[in-house]
Amino acid sequence: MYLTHQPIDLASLIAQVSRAEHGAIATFTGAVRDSHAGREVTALSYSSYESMAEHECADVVREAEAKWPVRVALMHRLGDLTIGDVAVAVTVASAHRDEAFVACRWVIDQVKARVPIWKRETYADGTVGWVDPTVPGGIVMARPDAEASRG
Amino acid sequence: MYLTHQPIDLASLIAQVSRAEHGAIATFTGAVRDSHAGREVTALSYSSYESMAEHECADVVREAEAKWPVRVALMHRLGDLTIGDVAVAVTVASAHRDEAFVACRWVIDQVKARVPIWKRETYADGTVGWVDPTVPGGIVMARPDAEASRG
Amino acid sequence: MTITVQALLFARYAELVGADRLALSLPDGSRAGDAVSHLRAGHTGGGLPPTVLLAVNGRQSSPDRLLDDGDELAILPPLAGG
Amino acid sequence: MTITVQALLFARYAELVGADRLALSLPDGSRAGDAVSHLRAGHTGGGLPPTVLLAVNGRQSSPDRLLDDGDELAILPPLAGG
Repeated sequence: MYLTHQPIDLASLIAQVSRAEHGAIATFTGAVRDSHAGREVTALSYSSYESMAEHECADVVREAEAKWPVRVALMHRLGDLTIGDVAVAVTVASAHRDEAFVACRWVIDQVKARVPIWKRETYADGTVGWVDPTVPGGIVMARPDAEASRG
Repeated sequence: MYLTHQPIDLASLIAQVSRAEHGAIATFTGAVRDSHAGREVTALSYSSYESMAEHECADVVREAEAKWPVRVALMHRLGDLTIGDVAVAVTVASAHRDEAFVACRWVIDQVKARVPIWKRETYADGTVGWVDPTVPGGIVMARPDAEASRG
Repeated sequence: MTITVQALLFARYAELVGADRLALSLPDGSRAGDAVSHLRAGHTGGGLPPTVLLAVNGRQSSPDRLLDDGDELAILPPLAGG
Repeated sequence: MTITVQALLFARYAELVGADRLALSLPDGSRAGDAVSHLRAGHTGGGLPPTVLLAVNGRQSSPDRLLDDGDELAILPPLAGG
């Protein structure tokens, strides 16, 4: 299971990969920021195509463990988050730090590129946007009527 | 204070650098491995020229925070450690993951290159070695008489 | 002969279409891209962009992928995880 | 005129020399490298390698660094932190 609706416990992810033969652990955590593209963010919600996302996360972890002599733990949170909450955590243990850093960076990049997860931001002015890295500005505003019907 | 004789608390290091404007935190922890250069390690002790080491750690942190838009926390443990104990932890918070990864890697490399800390390993056969990255094999065996006098 | 495909919509596309799941009846031999064109030609799917990311039965697929009766076709907005 | 310098020894070098602190009396105008040569020429410092890492008053220094009376000269084994 790589997706959770609960807060992510970094210590338990680290414990999951640590072995006596591992001297190096590289970790990445992505947290909810208070601003995006110049807008003040007040709330954030992640949704996912969960069955596909679980498959993709498992593939990413397996591929990383095949490419480097590492053990990888990965967790992505879904649902409603507040500023400062950890949205994603990657932990990579290895005998040496080179592979730990390289694999950790590769895993988070792959997660962002391959795992079907979407981010819906609420701004201080009450408007709502969908994060979309493919458009200039990185946000597509939600339709007010859709927003009203959602609430 | 960058040196401690107590166990390193990763969560408190992360809390030290986290800010609402930081989306990315990269962390490195180095732990005591159960083997080194083919020898089974059973115990390990770190010593330091502490006043100089504190200065060097402070310089490394300040230089990293000048080179990149990041906040850095750093802690190195001294004294007697057992297998799996965290010996060093680096935590770097930034708005984006590129700088977090690059700065985290830079800090741990600088710590290893500049901070006066030494590692004394005890092996399963009762012998003792000083870790020395400048010699082939990476270990200079301690003199048995010195060892006896130490105990 | 026709096949029935379950179209899944997510995030902004679910908002655009006003549904997160639609049953589509398509001619036998339809491909994933044909299903999206069919949806886009209708009232509800008019707002979908010209190119979308597709997955069939939970695995990313090209628009050329032949559809079978009962397939689950996911239409994915640009990914924004992490 | 002579100066007195506190030599600090660490880890393997403290083991080699059998002490972690020695007071050295040196001629005025001595440099950090001279202090190490002086120590190496004596009984206790004979095991020190030909090149060592040096710090004067807590900051890394070259062997050319002029010493003042009361300076603290640290003789550092190869670093092994992290």
